[in-house]
Amino acid sequence: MPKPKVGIFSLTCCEGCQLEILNCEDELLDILGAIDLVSFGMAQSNNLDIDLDIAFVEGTVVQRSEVAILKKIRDRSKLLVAIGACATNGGVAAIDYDKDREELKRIVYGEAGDFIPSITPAALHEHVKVDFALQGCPIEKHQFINAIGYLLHGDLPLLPEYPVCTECKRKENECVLVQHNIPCMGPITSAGCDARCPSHYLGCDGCFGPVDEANVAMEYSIMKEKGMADDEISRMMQVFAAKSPIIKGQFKGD
Amino acid sequence: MSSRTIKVDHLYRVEGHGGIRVELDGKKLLDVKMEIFEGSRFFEALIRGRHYNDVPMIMCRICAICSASHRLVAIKAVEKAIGLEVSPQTKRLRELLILGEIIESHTLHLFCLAAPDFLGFPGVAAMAERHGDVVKMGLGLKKLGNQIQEIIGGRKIHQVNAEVGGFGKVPEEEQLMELRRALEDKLGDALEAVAFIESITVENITKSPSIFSALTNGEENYSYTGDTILVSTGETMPVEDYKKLTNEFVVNHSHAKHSLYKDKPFMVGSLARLYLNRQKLKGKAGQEMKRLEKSFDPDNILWNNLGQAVENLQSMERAIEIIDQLMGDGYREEEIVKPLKIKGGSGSAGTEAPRGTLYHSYTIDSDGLVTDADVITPTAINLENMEKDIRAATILAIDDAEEDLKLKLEKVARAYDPCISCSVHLVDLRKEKNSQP
Amino acid sequence: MIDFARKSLLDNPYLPQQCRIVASTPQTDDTMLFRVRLEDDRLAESFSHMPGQFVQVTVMGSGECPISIASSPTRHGFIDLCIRKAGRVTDAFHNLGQNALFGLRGPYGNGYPVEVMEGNSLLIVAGGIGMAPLRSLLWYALDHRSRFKDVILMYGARDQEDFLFKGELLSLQGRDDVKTLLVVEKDPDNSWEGDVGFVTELFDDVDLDPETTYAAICGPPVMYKNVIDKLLDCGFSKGRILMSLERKMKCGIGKCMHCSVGFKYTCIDGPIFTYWDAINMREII
Amino acid sequence: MKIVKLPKNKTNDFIEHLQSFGEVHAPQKKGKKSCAFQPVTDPSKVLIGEEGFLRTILPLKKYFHKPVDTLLKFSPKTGFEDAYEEEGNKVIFGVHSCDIHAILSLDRVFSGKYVDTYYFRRRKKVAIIGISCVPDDLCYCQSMGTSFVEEGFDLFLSDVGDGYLVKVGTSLGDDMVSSAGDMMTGYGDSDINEYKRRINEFPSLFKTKVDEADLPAILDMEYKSEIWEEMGNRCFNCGICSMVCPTCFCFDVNDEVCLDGETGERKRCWDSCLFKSHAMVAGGHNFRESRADRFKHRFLHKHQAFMGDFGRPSCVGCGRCTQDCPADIHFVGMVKRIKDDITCVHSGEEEK
Ligand SMILES: Cc1cc2nc3c(=O)[nH]c(=O)nc-3n(C[C@H](O)[C@H](O)[C@H](O)COP(=O)(O)OP(=O)(O)OC[C@H]3O[C@@H](n4cnc5c(N)ncnc54)[C@H](O)[C@@H]3O)c2cc1C
Ligand code: SF4
Ligand code: SF4
Ligand code: SF4
Repeated sequence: MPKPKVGIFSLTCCEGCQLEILNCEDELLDILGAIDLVSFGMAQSNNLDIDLDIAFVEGTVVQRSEVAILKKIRDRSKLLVAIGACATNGGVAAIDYDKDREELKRIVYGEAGDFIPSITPAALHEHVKVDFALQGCPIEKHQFINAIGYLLHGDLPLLPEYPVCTECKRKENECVLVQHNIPCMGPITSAGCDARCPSHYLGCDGCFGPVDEANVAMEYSIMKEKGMADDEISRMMQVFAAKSPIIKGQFKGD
Repeated sequence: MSSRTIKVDHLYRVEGHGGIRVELDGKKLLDVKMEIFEGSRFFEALIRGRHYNDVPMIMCRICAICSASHRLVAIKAVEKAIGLEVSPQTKRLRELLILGEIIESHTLHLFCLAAPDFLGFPGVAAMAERHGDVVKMGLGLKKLGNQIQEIIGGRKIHQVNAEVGGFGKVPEEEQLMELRRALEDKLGDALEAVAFIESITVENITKSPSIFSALTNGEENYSYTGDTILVSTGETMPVEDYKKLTNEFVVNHSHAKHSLYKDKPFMVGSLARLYLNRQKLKGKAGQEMKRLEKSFDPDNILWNNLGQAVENLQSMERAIEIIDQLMGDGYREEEIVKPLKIKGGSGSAGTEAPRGTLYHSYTIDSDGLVTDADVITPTAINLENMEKDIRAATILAIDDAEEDLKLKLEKVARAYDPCISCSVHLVDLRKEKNSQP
Repeated sequence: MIDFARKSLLDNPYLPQQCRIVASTPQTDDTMLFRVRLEDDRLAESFSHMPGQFVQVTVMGSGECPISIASSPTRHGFIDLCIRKAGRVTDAFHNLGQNALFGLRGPYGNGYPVEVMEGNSLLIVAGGIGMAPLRSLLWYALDHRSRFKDVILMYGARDQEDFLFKGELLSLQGRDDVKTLLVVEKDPDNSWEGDVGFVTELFDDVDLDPETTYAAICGPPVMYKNVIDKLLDCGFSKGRILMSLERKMKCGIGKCMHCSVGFKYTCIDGPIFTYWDAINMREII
Repeated sequence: MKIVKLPKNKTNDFIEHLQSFGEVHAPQKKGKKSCAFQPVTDPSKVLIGEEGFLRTILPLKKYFHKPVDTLLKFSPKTGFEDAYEEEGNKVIFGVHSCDIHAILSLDRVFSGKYVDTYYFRRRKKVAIIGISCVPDDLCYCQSMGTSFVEEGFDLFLSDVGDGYLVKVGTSLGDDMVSSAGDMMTGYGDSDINEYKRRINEFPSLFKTKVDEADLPAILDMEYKSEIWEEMGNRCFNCGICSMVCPTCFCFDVNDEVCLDGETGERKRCWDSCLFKSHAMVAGGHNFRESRADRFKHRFLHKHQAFMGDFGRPSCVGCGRCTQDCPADIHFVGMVKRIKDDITCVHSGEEEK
């Protein structure tokens, strides 16, 4: 069987998800051996515009030119995998997604920045069909490696469908929320990070995005019980996935 | 020969999206542009109205490769703004985290991004087929840097553990000792890495002198933190006055602002740090630098690569030293310190990120919310200097075949280890275009 | 207390045996009948099961899932599996190809209580893929024909394209020791020679003695309800109605809990339940 | 039954002595306020009894039924291989009565017609040394009939003030005390009196009491109660109650494939019946679609279904689920509401 042709692409973001791929130091050579990496702008110059079996795309769409780039990638790929919070939910770039772009631009660049193009930040699925998504800000190396294994085998990757709490408890962590009243997004955030934040006595920031069926309303009321003000809760919940419908539902009523 | 344009549409093997454009009329150089087309995320705008505790979490997402620097300098600026003092142990752990980032970032750049240029490969994958051992060695060092970031910061990228006031959980003593052993183990490789980079970067393709700037902490050791800005023209200034140095302005071909010091481009990064602080190098790194002193050529931007290799060695030695100091001073569990009462204020801080000096500055109100923010990144600072060097390289190589010339220009740009995600963000509101003092 | 010296503590019930696909016959667009044989000849020959039991089938890397044994224990040396593409494992199974190896463990589940059923008449009511486990019972009864009074088969499929074991079942219509009633729900191009309608309508064509008949049903959830109503109307006792249930399964041996319904596990207490069990346990249908 | 006495000042020596029977694990500090069974390197760090009740974050099940366990290795070339890795002997010291009952309950689940080898190969290697305890506000083992144990331990230590009366449960336990030399002493009248006094006083120490009598039938009648909807709205389906419960054992099994795309491992990990995926089958049909249904399922499994299977509820009253629930669901309060206060079940406030 010929090796699958793979491309790794980046729209606007910190490029952490690509970097996390390069962070597979021990596995990198094996990965490169298993796939035919025809495009990876961060790591090589001989990038080809040919049809792909799998495209991994990180980043948020924030300018019109990126919509076109993304559509092109979609057209030439059998499978499009969104990687990271930016690509799946908009990420930090979409924190203020509902604010006027021109105004933000003015704050940042002043009058001189008028020429800078900007559209409402969007996750990939808002512009093209996404076949699969790896969560996280950034993605986790083990999930990426597993995903490659599954894809090579011909299946879609398997990801946990439960929240961070499950991982947190499997690690036998003391619950920061229950025992220390630290606001924690663990109960409504998708697992996958091995409960990094709670393992350091910090509340989960929610970088893996809301878990399927997240009980956001309950999280809200528990945070209130723990003494947080409405605007604090609202800020806390709208960092990595402000645009996801389940979070939006709590704040924007749709 | 009439007018022509030499374009590197997409500069690969760098972090972010940018290109190079050179306009020529015969042998006359008309214009050089580093084009940056990374989208803008308006960080300085979206951080407004957020609590200062969110600042590190959000601002570190400016860039992944130097997320530790962004995170820590944001923390430091916030702490200055709210008047919070952290423990000496916290400061040491923070320095250790930065060193992890320097090691990771430098070795990634040297082995995976820059080296293929000099050995004639399109990328690290192709290079690995012929130079498997070198690539493995480089990846081993890179992993060590990541190991430090993982242990101190709780994650290789966007470290969760470093917060305003300290660390969520200080690493276990045993983890630090394990790190120490790993560092000792790899010192030999770090030395070899210097020799390897030395063997591939020699030719001076720019011959263009620069002004350099870096931070200093007034201490004896070669450091990446400090509150004083040094400039190679002899001036010094406190970090709070960073705007006098950077003077950012917007140019039309770039979503990143540019900087000029007294109307001249200047450079930050490894080469700048070595130029200004290399006498402080100790240990094996010091010996290596002495050995290399004869060939030290600050006019040759490719020396930035060799400089990174030296800094990598230095960082590993320094990391061992810090671990020893931590253990010697009675290492203990510490809680995050919190201000008793938040008084509003402004704070600016700088740090030496792998690519050069990075400045963050925040104004925080008495509710703890950010009202104003400013970030100046090394790549943005370097853009003018990069254009200057590309100009110089073009002139020297004007007779080369177009492909050779392009490769040279790419080598120059890549030697800056540009980090384009970083460079894109706000310019100061209060400054108008081209309004230099 | 557990006797830790027990030898069975060391036999790994999760370890699949290598098994080979020896033949495959397409049934519908997404369903294929596979004839498989355990690689180890000794195991292949000694493998025995009860009609209604299932095996856990593994496609390496894709996972494991329960599949009913569609062949009768009276036929030795091979196992028939009728598999519909429904997800990860079943899709992968279809992609395996002729002669491929896969993993198999079992048989599991209680199966039909054939000893109790013998001496009675047998009514088999199947819908769609539900024919798979019942095919095993059907051939068991036909191969031991003398042990049963009447044998009646009612099978309904959505349309001809969805009709399983078509040749085999049609040929049964020629036999007089089994009453074979086959229907399709839809026949748009009028090419179906038999009846068109629902299985429940077939009850008008048969005489059932509820006192001496066992009814075995398997099919989609909607079918159960209607068929059971019919049977109750006929006067069947709840204990004489046997249903084969489907639940999510991971282990097949009563440990993982995915198939639990009330205090029963579908995998070891079932998948064959009487209607009485079913109404006695909440949420079963 | 053989009974000897271990003076308290010899406890650390005895723990040290136990190391010769296997790696000793005992409750020690984990995090800032909690404790967990962990390997003992310094017996003085072992937390037992005196500081009040110490409920470990995870129960003993983690030793036999691992949070994540590799069952098989597979490769197209070599087929399937058992991936079990032999483990050394362990002595688990300081196990409370409820947790021992929980292990007995898991023993039953994992044996039966099919024996779970992974569980029992580990289980065989572990010696259990129980210890008496003083209940806290959340303990209700007394109500669940698990406040005393007659079996399931090699040794059981009961506090009698200046020492422990050590009940010897197995021949291995006998070896442990016999080889302990003069660490063990005989016991006298005052010890017997103190033992009896404590036993008699014990029931009065419980602040939380529930009456499980006839709960299965009542639960059946309350199958359509509003309480399930209410709890379903509250619950995060975060899985914590299942993870920390000493008698929850659900697991999920999945294959992981290596980078060669063909070899790999079959892994199982702790699962929870509160997850949406738990009863969902191919094609998306879910036998327990709503969170309320799933919440009810867990509760009923603990207090009703398990009765049908094993003649007793599976809940041992350890209080972990109530303590750790981030949605503040009070499971004992639930039993009470359903059992005692009929009017409360159909409408009204949650009592907590
Ligand atoms: C006792 C029994 C007998 C069965 N007999 C047959 C048969 O003869 N032919 C046939 O085509 N199908 C049969 N099924 C259904 C078959 O098991 C499912 O279609 C199959 O599990 C789907 O797995 P998948 O990996 O393809 O789908 P996915 O949706 O990817 O499922 C993933 C995993 O979930 C579990 N799972 C999902 N759906 C079911 C389900 N319906 N039942 C049990 N576990 C499930 C399995 O462990 C499966 O591997 C039977 C089910 C049971 C319980
Ligand atoms: S700390 Fe957070 S993630 Fe962990 S169990 Fe508690 S609520 Fe869940
Ligand atoms: S705990 Fe939450 S914020 Fe932290 S790494 Fe995990 S998902 Fe991200
Ligand atoms: S249900 Fe709750 S109280 Fe009962 S044994 Fe489980 S965790 Fe303990």
